[in-house]
Amino acid sequence: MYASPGARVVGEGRDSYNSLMLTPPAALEAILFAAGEPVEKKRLAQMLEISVADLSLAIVAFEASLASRGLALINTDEEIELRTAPEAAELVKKLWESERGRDLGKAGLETLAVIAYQEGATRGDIDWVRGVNSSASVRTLLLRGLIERREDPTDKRRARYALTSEALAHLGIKRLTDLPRHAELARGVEAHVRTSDVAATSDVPESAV
Amino acid sequence: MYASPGARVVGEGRDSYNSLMLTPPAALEAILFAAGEPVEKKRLAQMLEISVADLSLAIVAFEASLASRGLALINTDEEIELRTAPEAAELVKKLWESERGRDLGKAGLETLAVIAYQEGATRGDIDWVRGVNSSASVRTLLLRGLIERREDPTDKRRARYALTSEALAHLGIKRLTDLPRHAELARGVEAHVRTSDVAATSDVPESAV
Amino acid sequence: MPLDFDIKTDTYEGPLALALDLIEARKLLVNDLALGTITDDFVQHVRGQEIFPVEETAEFIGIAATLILIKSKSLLPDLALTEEESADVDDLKRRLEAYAKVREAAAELGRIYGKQVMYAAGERAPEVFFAPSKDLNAPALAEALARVLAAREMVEELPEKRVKPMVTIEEMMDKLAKRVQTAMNLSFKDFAGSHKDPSTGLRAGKVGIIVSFLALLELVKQGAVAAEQFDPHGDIRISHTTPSATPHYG
Repeated sequence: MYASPGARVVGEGRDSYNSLMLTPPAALEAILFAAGEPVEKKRLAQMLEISVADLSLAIVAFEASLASRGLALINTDEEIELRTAPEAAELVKKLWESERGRDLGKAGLETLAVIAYQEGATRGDIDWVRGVNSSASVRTLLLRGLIERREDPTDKRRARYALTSEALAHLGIKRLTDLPRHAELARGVEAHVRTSDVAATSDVPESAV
Repeated sequence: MYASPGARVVGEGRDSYNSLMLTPPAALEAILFAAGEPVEKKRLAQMLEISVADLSLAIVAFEASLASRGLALINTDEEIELRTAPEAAELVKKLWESERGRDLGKAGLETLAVIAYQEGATRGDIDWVRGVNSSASVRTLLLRGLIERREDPTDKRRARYALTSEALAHLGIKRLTDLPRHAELARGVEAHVRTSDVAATSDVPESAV
Repeated sequence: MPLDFDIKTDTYEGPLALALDLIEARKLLVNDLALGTITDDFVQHVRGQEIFPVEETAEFIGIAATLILIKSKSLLPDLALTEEESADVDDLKRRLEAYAKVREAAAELGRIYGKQVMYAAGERAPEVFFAPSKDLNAPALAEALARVLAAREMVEELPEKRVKPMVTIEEMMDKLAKRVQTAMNLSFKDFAGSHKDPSTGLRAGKVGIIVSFLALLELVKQGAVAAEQFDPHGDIRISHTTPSATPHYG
């Protein structure tokens, strides 16, 4: 199941963590289970004392080992998180009697859709394509932890938005590319939004949202 | 790895949980993962809609599937619980140490600041003032002993947060009012929190965005 | 005039949603023909809206103006659009196409959201032990809070700043009707030129002309005035059809 990169055992020949006989995927599993929240890939590589490239291989192997099991890995560009598999949703729901309100509403879904299918959308992009001021929707999505703000590397005053691991978990998908009709809709949304960069509207300073 | 008892699929041929294709061991894994505590076998059998005898078989199969992985099953007469494997103990310790040795960062400091200047802030207050979901930050601050949860005297289901005495000592102050610009900043937070009572979010089910 | 399509006026979040609903109700694709077709209903809606969210008014009127431009062009093929106007038309088409995709995407998300939630690991009562950090001190706390509060102030102040005086279609209708009553013959160019820039926040000159044109179209439709264009590039002449009657509008 787990091929060459994992054949080396984590901590092998070192005292690092007690020369334990855990393969990198097993080590990943333990850490993610214990953390109970998304963990940065960078940090994982450090903890496992492996390169980022080896970590990627370990992630692939770990994910493969999760097939037909009760757990699944959510993979964003920076973090991974262990969650219950989407197929287990009905079952796990029984653990908690009361369920959180989960209706996002039309405006919330549209705003989430722009950010989901056009990674790194700005407030200007969202307003431009929806034709309305989206600050209230963006704020609610932030409050619910479904999106997060990231600094634009080229312009620090501009915020770009991205889906969180929590959002993917609520959508029951493991990564953005698993979104329904991903390639097609991303192309439709993105091509148009991108060309709008110059015309981008919204006189609202992004930092304020 | 997984033998006959698991070959039957949980919920097969029934509408019980959406006829999802989870084997009993996989279903066990998801439930135990999400529960985070020991779960009674009786209850598990009910949830999976299988007999106690079938559950025992599923447990055996699940346990076998955990060999050489990062998790382990703790099996008592009445309950079972999923934990990290003993071999991962050092690694998990390392995770917690690195977690506790980290800087609080922007999110952590902001969350702690709201609680410091607004004693007895709720999760909703914190989220509202910061404009983002603060659950991860609150969790970290609790874990690091910087804040503690107190019961709201008027509403027992609502948690209110306050700085611990250790946190005050670390900040070098005897009481909260000794914080820099206390009166001014406390007034500032309060003004925002006051207006947010109706709209307060987080643990309250939100109707729509 | 009743709307041809059942549109609930209070459900509109914005002008693009309205325009797209009107197009989709007619099972059309986003193109000049479709946009020309929905112009009347769109304008009708804008006029029928009594309470407008102030900050969306500019967007509604702006898009109404572009739609009227498209319709005008279809009625008067010789109407030459300026570069800026063509850009507005293209921009509107691109936005509508993109928004159509966004709505499809939103429908897809709505279909799966919350249906198969992947639950997080259960909260284990953690071992709490005191672990402060290097970046934690009293001044850093004060600074963090001041930053948060400053950001909140900005958010809360913003809406007021967006309120701008607007030219309304009704105002233009009134003005045009009065001019028609006092002067039997009036050139469209004269009228549009006499329209003083009401600082709309949009490009007032263009908006003035278009709104005038719209008002003219409306009056023509109601039979209150007759409009003639004698040569392709010439002025549109406006005259009263029934001098004795008071035009009915609005």
